[in-house]
Amino acid sequence: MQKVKQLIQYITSYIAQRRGPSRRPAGRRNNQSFFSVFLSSLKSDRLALIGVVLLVFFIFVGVFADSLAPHGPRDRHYHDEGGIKRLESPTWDHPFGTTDVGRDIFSQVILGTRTALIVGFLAAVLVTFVGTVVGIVSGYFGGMVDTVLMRIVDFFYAIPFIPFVIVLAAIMQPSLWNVILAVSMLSWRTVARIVRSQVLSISKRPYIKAAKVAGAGHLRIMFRYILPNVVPLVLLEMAFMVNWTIMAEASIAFLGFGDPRVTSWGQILHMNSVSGYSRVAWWWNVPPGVAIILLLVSIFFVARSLEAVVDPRLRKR
Amino acid sequence: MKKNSAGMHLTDSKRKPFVIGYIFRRLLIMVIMILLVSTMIFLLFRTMPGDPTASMVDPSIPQEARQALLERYGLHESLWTQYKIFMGDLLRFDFGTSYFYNRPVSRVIGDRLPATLILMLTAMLFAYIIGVFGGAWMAWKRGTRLESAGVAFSLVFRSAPTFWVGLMVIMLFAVRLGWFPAQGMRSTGYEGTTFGEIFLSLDFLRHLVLPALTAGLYFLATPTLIMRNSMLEVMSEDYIEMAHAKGLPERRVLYRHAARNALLPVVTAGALFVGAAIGGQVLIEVVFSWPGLGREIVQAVTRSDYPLAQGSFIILSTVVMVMNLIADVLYAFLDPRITY
Amino acid sequence: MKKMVILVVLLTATMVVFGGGRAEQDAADAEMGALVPELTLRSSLPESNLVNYEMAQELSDELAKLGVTLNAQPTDFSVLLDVIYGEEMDYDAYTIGWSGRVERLDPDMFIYSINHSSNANPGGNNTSRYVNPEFDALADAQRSEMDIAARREYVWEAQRILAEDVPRITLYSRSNVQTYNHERFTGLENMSGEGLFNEWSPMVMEAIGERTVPVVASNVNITNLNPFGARSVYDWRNLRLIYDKLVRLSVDVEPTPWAATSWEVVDDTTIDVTLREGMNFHDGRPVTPEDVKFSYEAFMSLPDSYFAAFVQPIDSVELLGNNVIRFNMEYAYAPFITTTLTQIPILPKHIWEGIGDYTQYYNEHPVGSGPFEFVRFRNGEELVATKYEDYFHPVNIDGFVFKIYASPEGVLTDLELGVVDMVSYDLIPAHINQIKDNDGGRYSHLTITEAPDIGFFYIGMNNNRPPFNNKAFRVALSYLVDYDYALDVLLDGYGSRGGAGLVINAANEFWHNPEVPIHNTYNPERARQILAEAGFTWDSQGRMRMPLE
Amino acid sequence: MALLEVKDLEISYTVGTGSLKAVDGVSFSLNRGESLGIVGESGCGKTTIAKGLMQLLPKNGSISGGSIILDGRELVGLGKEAVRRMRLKDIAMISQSAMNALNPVYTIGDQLIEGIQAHTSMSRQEAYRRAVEVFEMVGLEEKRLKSYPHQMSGGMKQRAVIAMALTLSPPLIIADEPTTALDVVVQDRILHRILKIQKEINSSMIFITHDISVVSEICDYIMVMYGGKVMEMSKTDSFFRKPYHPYSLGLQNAFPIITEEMDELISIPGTPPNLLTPPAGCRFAERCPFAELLCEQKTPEYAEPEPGHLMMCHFPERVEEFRDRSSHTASWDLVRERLIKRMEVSQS
Repeated sequence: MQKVKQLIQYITSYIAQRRGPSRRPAGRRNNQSFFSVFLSSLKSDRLALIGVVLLVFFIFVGVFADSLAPHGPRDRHYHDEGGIKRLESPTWDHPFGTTDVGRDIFSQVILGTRTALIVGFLAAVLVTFVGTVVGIVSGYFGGMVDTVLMRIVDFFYAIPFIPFVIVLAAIMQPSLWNVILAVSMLSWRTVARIVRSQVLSISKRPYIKAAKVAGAGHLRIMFRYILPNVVPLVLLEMAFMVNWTIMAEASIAFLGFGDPRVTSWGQILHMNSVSGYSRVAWWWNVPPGVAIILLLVSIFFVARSLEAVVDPRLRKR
Repeated sequence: MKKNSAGMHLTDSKRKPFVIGYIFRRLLIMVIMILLVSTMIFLLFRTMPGDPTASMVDPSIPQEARQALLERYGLHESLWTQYKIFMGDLLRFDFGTSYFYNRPVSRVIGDRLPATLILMLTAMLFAYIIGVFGGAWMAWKRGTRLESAGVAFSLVFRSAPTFWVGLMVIMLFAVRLGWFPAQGMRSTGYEGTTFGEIFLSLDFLRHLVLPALTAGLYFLATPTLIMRNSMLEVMSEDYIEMAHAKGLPERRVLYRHAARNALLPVVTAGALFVGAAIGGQVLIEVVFSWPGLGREIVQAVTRSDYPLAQGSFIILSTVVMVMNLIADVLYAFLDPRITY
Repeated sequence: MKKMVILVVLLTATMVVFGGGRAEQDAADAEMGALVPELTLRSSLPESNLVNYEMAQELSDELAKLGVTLNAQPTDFSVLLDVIYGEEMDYDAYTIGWSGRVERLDPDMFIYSINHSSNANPGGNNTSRYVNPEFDALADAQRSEMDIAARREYVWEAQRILAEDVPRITLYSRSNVQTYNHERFTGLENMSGEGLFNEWSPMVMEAIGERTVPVVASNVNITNLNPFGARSVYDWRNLRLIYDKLVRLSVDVEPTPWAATSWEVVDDTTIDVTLREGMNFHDGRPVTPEDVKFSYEAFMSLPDSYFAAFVQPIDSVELLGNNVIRFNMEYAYAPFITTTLTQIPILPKHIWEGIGDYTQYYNEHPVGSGPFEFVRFRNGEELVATKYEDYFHPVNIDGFVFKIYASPEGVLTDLELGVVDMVSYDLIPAHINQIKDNDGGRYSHLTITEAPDIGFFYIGMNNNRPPFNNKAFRVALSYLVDYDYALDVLLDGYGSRGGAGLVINAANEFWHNPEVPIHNTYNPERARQILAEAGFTWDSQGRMRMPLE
Repeated sequence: MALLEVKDLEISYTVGTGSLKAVDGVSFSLNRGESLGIVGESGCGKTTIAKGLMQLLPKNGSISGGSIILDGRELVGLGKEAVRRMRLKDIAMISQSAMNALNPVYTIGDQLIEGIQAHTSMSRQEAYRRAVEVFEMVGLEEKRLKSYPHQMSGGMKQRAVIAMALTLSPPLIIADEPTTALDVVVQDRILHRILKIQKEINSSMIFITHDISVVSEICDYIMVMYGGKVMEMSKTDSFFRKPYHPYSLGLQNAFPIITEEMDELISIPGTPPNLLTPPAGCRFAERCPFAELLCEQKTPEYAEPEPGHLMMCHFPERVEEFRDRSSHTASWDLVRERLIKRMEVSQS
């Protein structure tokens, strides 16, 4: 009996030695290290730093859009002598110039920032919520539940995205909610799949088995023990979903299925294209286009850095 | 294993006896999925406001005439009856007749689908060739400025709306430089009628360049970044060290051993990406006046041309599923560990 | 983690600010009239009609200043039609337009069809639900009056009543501004309501350079090659060059004998037409009176065809021999020659008689007797036609290619690149300006043509519902529309001015009544005054209230 | 003359801001046909030596000093191409994890033949025949050449990896824990096969393991490493008869030699030192039950208590006392208490 004990002691100390200093704390402490690792990785990853700075800038602009935008999105501006300032290239008064009917593009782009953030964020929250729940339930229970849920996921994988949004937009009144709804309906599939595979590997870990043996309920195990471990991954997916939604909103608006009364970057581009001045007024389509690129790129850069934090194998950069 | 043209011969020829059975099973699931997608799309269209006659007839037409139209298209029947007819026809591969074209939907789609597929496949091919080699190269160069530049480049194009890039590309390459045609799929009055004449001619290829480039640049980030990550992962594998220890030349290790294995997740990701890609074609088709199915869907939906919109939607779904299947089979060919 | 929390909080806060509405209590000012109800104006989507969309938004802003809530809701065209033609008649206001097709030069459409109370029922064209017995009498009278001068009197008087009652507010008319490459082609005719790609240009235009087959650009797809299935003007622009017609409207919009050499009005309800001899279809078979009879009867048998309204008055078609075809009418129908005879295509009976349901036939290769012979159609790409060598009238070009684009933007690109020789649709103001500006000589090869249009775009109001059932309200509204903004800014001057109750504009010289005073100035003060005079009041919160009964 | 002559070898890694010497002043030599066992805990530098010999160090690692002379040729500073030619042909490696050392997408045969063809001008047929030969040597059937790695058991894969190392009959074979992943029975069979083949083709072998008992069975010499330095080196029989270094004594406790009767297993408490900030004195001092103040201040010199038996300790003469005390659990418990106390001090 004594020998067995010693053997166990040996094995555990041996394993501890083998894992060496690189071992990571399991369980809840993950989250803490997650953000500190992310912050420290900013120092070495210049792209991520650029991303964070840009993102903070956009969030600032989005939150204070009302105060930052000098004019209303539909205000028409007149010359002192009375004529409308039509298609004027950038000036101090109108940093991004004016539209064909004298509207201030700068204000529109600023207000569009808020729309982009709200749409992106809302859809991302919805998507990650549904996807995570389905993923955890499917991965945790397995068996029949898993099979059924995964077939549903397969079903949603077979639906082409933009056509689906168009159909939705046609069924309902054109509005931002269509985009949010459509993205949510079709994109949770990805999150669910990724979370599920993560949960499958987590459920095999000893502390989950220990919790089960200790008599913890399903809900408790899922939320207390499994969820914290998928959070980093889910955050990452959420970042991609934000991008996906913003891009979808712009695309739908460009195709004319958006809500023309909401000022969004896609809508600015759409009005530019509808007006017919897209090749004349570069100041009308370059700012919203560049804004989309910069916001999405910043999120990608940050997400990429998150990814390295989530997946230590990528951290060796 | 015919696919493995790299000069490897020592294989077990009976390695994949179940592939046929597997494909058959997948096809069966696919059929069920198509039926489900069809049901969903059928119901969606019936809940749409505006009946199709509204956009079909001149407003100055009397109400009785509209009623006659509804009856001609069977739209006066109950939902359930309509559904039974729709599904019955579908099982006979009959998508019905387009309200607008007065033509079997299958023929309208048949005219348009090849253009969409060829554009998409070219763009994917472009993105995957550049992405796979570029991603491998970036993994090799990791930590350098070149790598950061590569990452930034691919992500910028993933972040740029394709329609916007398309407009820019047209302005630059077609209008300013005049290198390529800007609109359409072939020159005005181009005579060719057979598949080869249409899709293999120089004229077609010239028209293909700009839209394929635009779409390809958007697709690029997926294969590039996955390949890069996957390469980094694979390069820390023991068998890569082993390959080095065998004294193999570096390039052989990189491409024969590392890249070959790193390719696997790229293939999977590609399959899942097809669904997004084929829908996104619509924007490219609009910007470049490409006569593809995407534009047709947009029109059919706005005009409530149910049969055409349903048919196109179902066909696109099927394409997505077939692509997924192809990717899975391809994956199995690339990875001998997979058995069905 | 902290950062994420802050982000969540901030964004949620933004959403609350963004989405939160103000719920104010109704402090009912008891002795005042009822509140003016909240209104919905269904406008065009910006991409289908930017001007309508803008004007609707502007009207919404103007009414808000007067304490009336009007939601300008952009609505898809087919949905809009469904709403305004639907059984329920459930709508307040909308924007839409009537295109100025050549046959609408005849006043019947714009006087009778869209204003007569008999059409104010569901599905009828009187979507303003305008009812005025005095007006109805005039509209009926002009319809059956075969004497043109007498008929004009009725029409003029009818216009006066409309201008007073203001059943709708006309916003503007858009000019037909189009363009063609004058380095390649010359001699094109620009027709009002039709533009360059009309029935005449392809026959009379001449090639200057080597290219003898013009490329005509369209931004709308052709859907149908079947004359019974064709539903849009875009389909007809091509079909009418392939299929011939008995009468054509000349450039000056005079009925001109064409496939018919002459016609004779025997009495109010009988018209005899003589068919030209020696004509052949493209397949070589002769054109006979039987073909004409067949064609008209075929259209008469279809209540829902594009031309249903035109053949509706016909009772029967008889062959009198000697190439004479007699049309027996159910009632006197003044526009018969200018609309019916100029619209119905002559179809080859030998091809069509075997086909069961005409509307369901795809007609892959149309065979007609018109000046151009069909070659091929590639959906979404192009329709190609070649000159019909055997035609009785000279044609100077060797054919045409009708090339389809996904957007006007694409057409402009190809205009600049010299791919396109002429357009078949009205250029948008932005493109007109760009071509006129001719930056760096890029558009030197293009000539801009302009013709006024007799069609018009308007704000429709449901005259059955408050507050639009109040005439003063409608009149006041007509002072809230900035007609200058529509014409000078949004249309860049390429059009003509609208006005309250205007249906027949000055471009239709013969029928337009120049003596009717039309309100067509923006004057919000006057609007407020009119409303006050009519008994509208404003409560303590500045909301407008209906007059007390 | 010795086949392999390693002198004052130093291998450093750059980690984050600093650099650490994973191998610090290691010297040894090996004659043809002889075998050397290197033992020590994980992170002691034994695998780094193997990688250094193969020049397979990761990107942040480099040979920072000393020399490696194989068959009269200096390997340190050799050009890339020369290094490539040397691998497999002059030094072959049997890698630690046979499970993952084979590329999953190619057949075993292809991977063998590829190696042969990279160094010889053999045709494919000839290379194939050679592959069959080495497969026979390791006891695998010819048809296994057509298998993919996932179709074989762990033992078979390990044998395939061994076969790969043998294909060109290299003068030096490095076996880096070749049997860790296998179960005990298979381990034993494979060890003996390696030994047999090594004798057959008369190549030298460096055998790296953490299992001291294995070395006693198959190696001529043994080298005990700790914290990047050699603690003790001698002929195997001399070492097992009379180990000198306290660390060796601890190791022997942890891996009882089957032939000897032992009551209990005693492990060495604590973990190896962090080489980024190496201790000033003896590297083992912290965990040594016999450490004194001197040990923590001054790095000991090598002593040679018997001819050919090197050790690094300040007190070679107290060996008898150490041997006695080390077999009692109490001595090691003392260390454990010391460590715990220190940890408490540093935390408070």
